[in-house]
Amino acid sequence: MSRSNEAFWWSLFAAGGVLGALFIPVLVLLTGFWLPTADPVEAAEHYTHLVELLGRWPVKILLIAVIGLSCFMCAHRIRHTLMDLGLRGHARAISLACYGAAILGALASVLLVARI
Amino acid sequence: MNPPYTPPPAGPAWFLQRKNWLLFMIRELTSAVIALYLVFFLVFLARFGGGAWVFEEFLALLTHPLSMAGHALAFAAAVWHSVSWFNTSAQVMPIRIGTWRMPGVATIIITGYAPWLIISALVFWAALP
Amino acid sequence: MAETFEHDVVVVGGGGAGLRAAIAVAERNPELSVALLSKVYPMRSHTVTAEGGAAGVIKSNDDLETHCYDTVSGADWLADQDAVEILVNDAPRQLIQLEHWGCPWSRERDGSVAVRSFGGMKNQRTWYAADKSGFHMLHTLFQTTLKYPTITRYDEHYAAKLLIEDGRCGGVAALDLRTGSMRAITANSVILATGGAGYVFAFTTNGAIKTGDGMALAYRAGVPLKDMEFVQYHPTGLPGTGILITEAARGEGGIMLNRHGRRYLQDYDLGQPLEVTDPRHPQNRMMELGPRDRLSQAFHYEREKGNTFKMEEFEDVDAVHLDIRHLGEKRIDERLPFVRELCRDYQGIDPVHEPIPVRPVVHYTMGGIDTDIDGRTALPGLYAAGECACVSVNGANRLGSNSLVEILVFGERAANTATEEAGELKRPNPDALRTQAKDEAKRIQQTLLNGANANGGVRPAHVRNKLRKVMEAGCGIFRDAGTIQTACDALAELSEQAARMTLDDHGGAYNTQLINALEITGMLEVASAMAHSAHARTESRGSHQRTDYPERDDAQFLKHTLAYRQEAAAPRIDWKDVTITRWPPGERTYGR
Amino acid sequence: MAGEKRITLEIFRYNPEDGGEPFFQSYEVEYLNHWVVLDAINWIKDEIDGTIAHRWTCRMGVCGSCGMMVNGEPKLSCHSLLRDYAPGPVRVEPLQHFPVEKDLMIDKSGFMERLAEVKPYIIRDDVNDTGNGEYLQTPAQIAAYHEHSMCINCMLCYAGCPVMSLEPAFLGPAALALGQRYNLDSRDKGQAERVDAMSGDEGLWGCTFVGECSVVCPKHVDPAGAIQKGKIAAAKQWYANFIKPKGAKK
Repeated sequence: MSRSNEAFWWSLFAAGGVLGALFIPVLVLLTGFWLPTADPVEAAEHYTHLVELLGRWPVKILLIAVIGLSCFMCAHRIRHTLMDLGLRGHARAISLACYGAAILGALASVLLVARI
Repeated sequence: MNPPYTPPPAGPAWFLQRKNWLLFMIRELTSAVIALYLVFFLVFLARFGGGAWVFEEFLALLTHPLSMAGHALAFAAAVWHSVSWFNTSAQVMPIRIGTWRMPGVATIIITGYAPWLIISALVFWAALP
Repeated sequence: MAETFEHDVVVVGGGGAGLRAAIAVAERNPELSVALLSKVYPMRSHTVTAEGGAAGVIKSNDDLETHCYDTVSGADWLADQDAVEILVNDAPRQLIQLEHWGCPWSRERDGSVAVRSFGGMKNQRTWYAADKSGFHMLHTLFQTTLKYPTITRYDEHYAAKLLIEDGRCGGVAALDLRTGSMRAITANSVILATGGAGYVFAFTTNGAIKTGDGMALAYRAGVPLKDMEFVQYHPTGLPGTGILITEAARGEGGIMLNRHGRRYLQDYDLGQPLEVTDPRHPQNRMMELGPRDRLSQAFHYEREKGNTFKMEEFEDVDAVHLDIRHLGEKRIDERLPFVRELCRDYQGIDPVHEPIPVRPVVHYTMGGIDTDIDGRTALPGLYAAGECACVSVNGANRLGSNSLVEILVFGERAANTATEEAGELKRPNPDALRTQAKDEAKRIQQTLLNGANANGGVRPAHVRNKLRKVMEAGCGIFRDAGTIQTACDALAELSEQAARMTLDDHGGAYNTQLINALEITGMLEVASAMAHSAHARTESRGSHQRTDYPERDDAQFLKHTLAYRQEAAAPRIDWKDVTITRWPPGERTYGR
Repeated sequence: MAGEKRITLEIFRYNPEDGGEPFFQSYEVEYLNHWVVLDAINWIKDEIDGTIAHRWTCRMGVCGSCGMMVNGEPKLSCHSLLRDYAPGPVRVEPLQHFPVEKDLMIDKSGFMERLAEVKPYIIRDDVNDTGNGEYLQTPAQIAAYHEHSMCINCMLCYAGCPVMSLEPAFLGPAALALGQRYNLDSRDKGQAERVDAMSGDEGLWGCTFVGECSVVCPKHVDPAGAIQKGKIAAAKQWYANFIKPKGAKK
């Protein structure tokens, strides 16, 4: 098989892998622990601050890149893992499902971030 | 004469055969946890876009121990991903100056751990009011 | 039985010489089909272990004349000087060709090829790839053969017999190791490139495959073996394993020390030592950069004087020290990383911090199948190149780094001759060749496989081990009529035992014990040629040192020995003049 | 041979000619302190059981013949000190992921074909023109590929790579590293010719970067690193072709 489109998916995976490695741990801390446990009085303040922060285009683009590309990182790995776990016979369906989900996730991130 | 002997195929639990294969499989499976977190994060964004009230209600839900446990798992998976990703940087993109090759540990710190810490701090700093 | 495969040229041996030959045929005439046959996969060939480098004049401060003189004097004037000139003149082109094919030669800062000092050479001219020169050369050559669709490889095929019909060689009968079936690989020309026979000695740098198979094939076919008494002891092998510590260690400045820490080589007419901190150290053709025969002989004298030390862990063998500590870790890692790796893994020492214990070890057979300068043997259709051949460029003592160019120069040269003559000679009748292969299969079946020897009770390994000890004892660094005669008698006795070898394995598939047994019968032939040639040469020259005849005797022995096999008798020794062109025999001086 | 200590070797046996199933055969060996696993096998073959089939030649870790599974790990048996396995037993098996021809002999033919597939030689027009001297190549340019040129084809990496059993058509670590070694060589102009063979699903993209090949490699070739570098190069090539399709050469 020659020059498959794997190169394309892999490049999205690699980019998502880098961004995910750099950003996701701190995002988990923020969304999972820091924001929920903040003082309720401060929470309103946080919200306005975050709205302002996410209102900036560079921040929007960065966030979309992190979330969207991380979707592709996960999709790529899940696809390969499923095949490695014995589902090679369904390679096509798995690819469609994984990358399809990643495309939806990436689109959702664009829409959701854009409307903030 | 019989054909060459071919050992039986390993089966789906092949990764249990060697320690490094198991570590590899754990690394790959972190992506499933991260994927779930990404779904959560999209919900988070949707709620956030829904206005201050909606968002605060949502945050209140997140104080539930189940949420905390889920996030703890997500954090572990994300850190595992980060560590395993950065640790390969010296192999994938070695830094060379002439014939000198930067030692692996230094490469990993410079291209991986240092930016990771700085970015994490920056994100915190930016997110703080 | 005996499938037949037809080719135009068959190359036996997949080491440096064989691969170079196969490429040469494929390039010179893409119409010809080449069979490349080897008892191992080509990249396992012994060329892979060569460390130091290959000599070729490339720098402006060097010249061909000096390389010739170094080689001729190093050979103690027993080299054929026309062959030496061919070697030296063609060496640079061959090494550049190898560079073009991808060999990662070490470089100067400007990107040109770097050269280092080697023993017995007046100038720096040894091209090197750190200290894995042979490894890189072999893999470069092997990988390059993959370019040529006309080369068909027969991996893991053991050449059991030359097929000869109408007075010419027309192929080989080869055992396919995988199945044990005999195949007739026929061709108009057969090139032997099977390497040396160092494994007939007990303590050797040579791998287990260097059993002199090609020499035995030719010898049995009536082709004489030339200068077989000249066996090179490399002065620096690891005491337990015989693993080679390259001469490049001394080329880079390593020094030899005896038990008392004295640089003992100064006591053996090899010049006076310079301090290792002196920028002029090491000096070419002096002290540690003397030729291998002289250094190995110096060890022998040191041992007699009690200046060596014993190594308890290796059955109290004697050793001296090779010290490279002063080179420093950085230079050792850059120039001699393999030496460091080998010392750590197999000797348990780090040469950055400790001197390396070493002792002389059998390394190279200068002698071999008698060929002319174009690779032809006495048998039409049969050619030879590399260590299995004796062209001869190495005479009584080979200079380090000449063999890696010899395999290139004469590998190509033999191939060119074989290519030209493949078209001229009439192909022998294939049926006759197939019948011969079938007969050989039958012979092996009847003598070794079917249990006819079941009562013989001689384990092949025992014959082999005894043979190797006999050669070490009788034909070592120093010999005399007595030790050689003892060896000859023991070899005769061993030949009788070998006729009664009994195998455990009577199968076909990968019967490696059978291959070992076949190798052993060949080793006995080769060893016998060595011992009887040594017996006939009653003088001392180069690596052949007779304590009963300590002087060189040009009047009688400025001649090659030719050993002809005789059925059920000692070989007949004949003589052949040495070709002298521009360098009349003179005193062999080093350190002056 | 009088040894100092004893150890038991459990050797994998399979003979295609006797129709039987594989089994393990135990041999007790007296060994000397400096013996490696290969020494013990050779001693057994010489003195006890000549039917054992195994490959070896150099006994110094550079010919690449003697790879085996030693206690489940892919190892050069000439490089594995017996005393490190004391008190034993030592289990010796043929390299994993290969068909077994006999005892410790694996079928190498598939590997040899893979090597040829990546075109492991310098590709350029003037390769046989030696008249103008050597191609210049600075030490820094050598450093770019040198580690990947140290492969001895021992195939331990194939035994360490799980993809070899999951996807038997995979080109595998050593072959891909070799192709990449030439791609990274400043003298070579053959990257475009090699990309077809190397970047298929059975090539670079078959690798999931388990990384075990580089761990078990006795010569620090780092095939895993070579393959990832190859993926980056192949991805760049893909985008280049996407932007400038067909016939466009860089």
